[in-house]
Amino acid sequence: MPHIDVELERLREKLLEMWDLVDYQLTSGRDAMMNADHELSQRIIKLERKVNSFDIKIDRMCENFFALFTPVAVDLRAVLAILKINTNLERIGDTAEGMARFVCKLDRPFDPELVELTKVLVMYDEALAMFRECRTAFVKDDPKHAKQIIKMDKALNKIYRKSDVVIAKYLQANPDRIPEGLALLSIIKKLERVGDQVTNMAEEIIFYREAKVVKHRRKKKKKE
Amino acid sequence: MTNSEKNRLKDKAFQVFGVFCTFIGLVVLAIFLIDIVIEGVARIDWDFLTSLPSRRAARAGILTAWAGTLWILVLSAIIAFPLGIAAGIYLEEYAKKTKLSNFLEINIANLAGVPSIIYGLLGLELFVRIMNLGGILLAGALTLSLLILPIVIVTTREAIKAVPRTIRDGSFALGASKWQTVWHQVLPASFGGILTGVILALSRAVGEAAPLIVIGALAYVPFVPRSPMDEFTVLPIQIFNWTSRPQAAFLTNAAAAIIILLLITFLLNGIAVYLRHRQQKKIKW
Amino acid sequence: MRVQEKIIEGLLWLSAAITILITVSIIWVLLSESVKFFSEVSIVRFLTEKEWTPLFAEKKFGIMPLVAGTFLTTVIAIAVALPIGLTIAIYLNEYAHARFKTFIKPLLEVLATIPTVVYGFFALTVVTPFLQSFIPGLAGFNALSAGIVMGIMIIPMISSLSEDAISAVPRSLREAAYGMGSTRLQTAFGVMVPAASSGILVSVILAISRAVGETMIVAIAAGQQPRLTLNPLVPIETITTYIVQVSLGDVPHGSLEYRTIFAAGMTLFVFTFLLNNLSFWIKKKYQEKYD
Amino acid sequence: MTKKYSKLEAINLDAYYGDFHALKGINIAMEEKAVTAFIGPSGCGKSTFLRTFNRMNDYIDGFRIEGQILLDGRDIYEKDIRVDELRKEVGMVFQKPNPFPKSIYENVVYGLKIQGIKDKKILQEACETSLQQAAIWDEVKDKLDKSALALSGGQQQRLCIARALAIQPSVILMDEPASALDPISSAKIEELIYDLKKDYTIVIVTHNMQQAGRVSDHTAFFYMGELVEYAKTKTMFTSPKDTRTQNYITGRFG
Repeated sequence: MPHIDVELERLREKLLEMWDLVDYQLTSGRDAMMNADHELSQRIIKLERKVNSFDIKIDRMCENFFALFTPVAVDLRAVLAILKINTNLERIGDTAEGMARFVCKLDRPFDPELVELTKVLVMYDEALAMFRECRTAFVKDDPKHAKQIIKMDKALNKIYRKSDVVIAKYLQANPDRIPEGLALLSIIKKLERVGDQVTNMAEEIIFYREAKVVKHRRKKKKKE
Repeated sequence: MTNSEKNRLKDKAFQVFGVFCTFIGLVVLAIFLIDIVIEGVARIDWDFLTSLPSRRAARAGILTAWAGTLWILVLSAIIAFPLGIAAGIYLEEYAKKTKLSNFLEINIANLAGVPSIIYGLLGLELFVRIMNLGGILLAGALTLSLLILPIVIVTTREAIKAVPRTIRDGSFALGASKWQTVWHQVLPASFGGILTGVILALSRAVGEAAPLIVIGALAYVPFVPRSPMDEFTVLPIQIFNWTSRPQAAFLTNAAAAIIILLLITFLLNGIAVYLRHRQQKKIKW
Repeated sequence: MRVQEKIIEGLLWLSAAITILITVSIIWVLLSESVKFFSEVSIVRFLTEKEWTPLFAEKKFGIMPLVAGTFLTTVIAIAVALPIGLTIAIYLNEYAHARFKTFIKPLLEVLATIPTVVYGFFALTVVTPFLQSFIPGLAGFNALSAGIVMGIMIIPMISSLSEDAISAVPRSLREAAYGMGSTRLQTAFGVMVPAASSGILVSVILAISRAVGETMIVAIAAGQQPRLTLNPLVPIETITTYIVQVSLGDVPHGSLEYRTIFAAGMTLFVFTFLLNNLSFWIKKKYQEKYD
Repeated sequence: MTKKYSKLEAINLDAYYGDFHALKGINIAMEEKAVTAFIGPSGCGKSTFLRTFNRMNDYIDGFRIEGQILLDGRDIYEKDIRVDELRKEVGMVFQKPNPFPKSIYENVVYGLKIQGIKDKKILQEACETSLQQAAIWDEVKDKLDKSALALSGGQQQRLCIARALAIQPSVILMDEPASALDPISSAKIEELIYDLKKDYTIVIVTHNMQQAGRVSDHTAFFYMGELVEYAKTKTMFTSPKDTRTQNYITGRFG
């Protein structure tokens, strides 16, 4: 295998390691949320440091790769994509940490009725699915797969858009649960962010494989 | 007529004159060759090639002359080439840019310009008198060797110079010594060029008469030389001798002998040209 | 192995050094015999007497007739070879196609490879009778036909050396001349020839040196009668011819006659040596100019 | 971190061509089984420096050095060092492919033959091994007796590398080994260098900065006969310390 491919592979592997780490943060975040598990949340928060060091490491590796290999064409796009996916992953990690901090403040699990009303679990599962599918798309270098992921984001947005009305209604009925409701609203917002970030990552995969810029396109269509 | 038209006319005129000059030498040469062939070719037969010289033109042959020429060729080659090639190698591969090597170069250029008859005088004094050899083949070959030595040296140097520096570097870098590099790389690579020069030098030696006359090669040698210590004559001397006689029959003999001499000369030159051509084709650095 | 290398280098050095030995021998041989000659014949007589008759009963030792003969044949040869050779050089460089050039150059070289004894035969049996048909006073042996044939022989020498010199002139010069609207002829004589003049001069000097030392043509066609003349129509004798003439005869070693050929050889050697070194000197200066 | 073994070292090295001071007080230590690249503008002394390691400069009139060059800790300019032995240890590959005008086989075994090795079997084995190491075996195995000059430029250069490997050196010096080649051949040579560093200490001079980046572990920047900066290639290419290095590798040389 050519030297440049060896180096590129190392870079991808490093990114996937980070991916797994963030995956763990997200997945455990769901359990922690459902069970109001403070201990698990603390662990997620601590992992953030590790994710950050991955972020720096991968940034440095990309910098070296640019400096030493002066990549062009597909190699150039690959490294650019890795660099951006790295940033997005780090942010998803941040988001997971943020959710965990909310969980830490809970003294009991969310009211199942509220959970049911807001469809937060559905949203969480959808976000997790997107995140994992995106990893698969990256591993397989599959832009079609990545395009489907972008579509999945719509479901998240739908739930997110309804969530404030749903929660407001619920809080009117249950004023004693205001902190709980607000925490959930924040978590839903964060999950929406995760969806957006995964969408960005998918767009990077498309850019890397097909050299097409797909981001910001949907917004244009909307304007039309 | 304008100035520019005049200029163009002059230009054309010179072009015609150029073609004329280029061909005049060749035309004269052609006339001459045809003349010689017409005069001499009928005289060439087996007897002419295998007869001893004679006072009677019709019975005279060139056996001793061409045998002598052959002897001289081989002997001069044996003497001059090792010396000349070795000297060429030294000057091109070993000599540092010192005053001495500079002097050596000027000296060789000078030797190349010394008239052949002076070499004759050198041979006469050095080989015939001092070494007391007399006018024998060995003395003649030694004299001609000295004569062609500068040519061999110069062409050897040219051929060696054509071998790129990188080949030597490649060899040195593999741990080869100077001589190993010369022997295994430089000489094989320049062999064609050296051989070409060597053959051209030989063709020069074949045509030389003056130095051999001076050292006392005889025109009339009634036997074929059997060893380097025998007396001898060569084709050019035989031709000179016949040309200086008043009888027309001897001129015919001379023309016939010239055909043989030219054949030998052209053959040698042809081989040289062929080798050079092949060499150029074979190796493109 | 190191010792072996040293031995080989030593042997190679020795081969190169032999060339110096040759030069030394030439000078020594010529000098030692000449010195003996000049101890019997004063150098003043040698240079001023107007006759050269060392083989006669009444001996005279004036080298001038031989020098005159040599000079005469050389001048005729150069007069033939220089215009033709230079024209060929210019023509091949400025006018001829590259393919014609590669075809014609080896053919011209053939002229230089023909043995001189053959040229002598040519001069005597073809050129002289031909010239006699319209120059009534022409003797059977004469400087004219020998000189002309010698000239033909040295054409390739002048043409190829001059051509090298002309093609060594930087392209930019030629392009500058064409750029100003010069014809090829004007470019050749106005720019190229002057720029290459030293190289052309070198070729002419070397050609002169060659002509001075040429032996067999003059020995066959120019005669063996030393006379102080510049008339090309009568028999003369050159230095080289004299040496051949004596060598063909039976002159005892150690006699004054024997030594005359070394004195004559010395004269010849001095001429060619000076000419050759003059050409080297010019060549060296010329190279420095363009490097 | 333990200090890695220094295969080649230069200590206070000065070199002169006659009056010209070509190298000025160079101090450098090169790691074993790694690739060190020398970069710098033309005439900065990098090639001269490279050629001091196998004493290729010895033949240049007026060349002399002061200071020391150590190979495995031993000064190669000491009196009792034999140059031919040194060059068996330190192979060299040149800028222009310079195969000898002989067969491919003869090219590869030349170094062994001049050492006096005559055994056909040894020669043939060495030939195959080094051609394989140089990643050219598959291309030439059927035409070992054909002239090396018939190969393409890139193949010729790999043949020259095979030729250098055949005498089993521990160090290989490369003087712009890919500069005369097309990009594809050039890339092959780079890959080869990358593979070879597992077994050899490689020093490469290059004009091509990207190449230095791709193949080398350490880079030394030379300017006007001085060693300006010597560092890990990553460091040098991302954050050079000296402004001259910065200007050179960014192509802003004034």
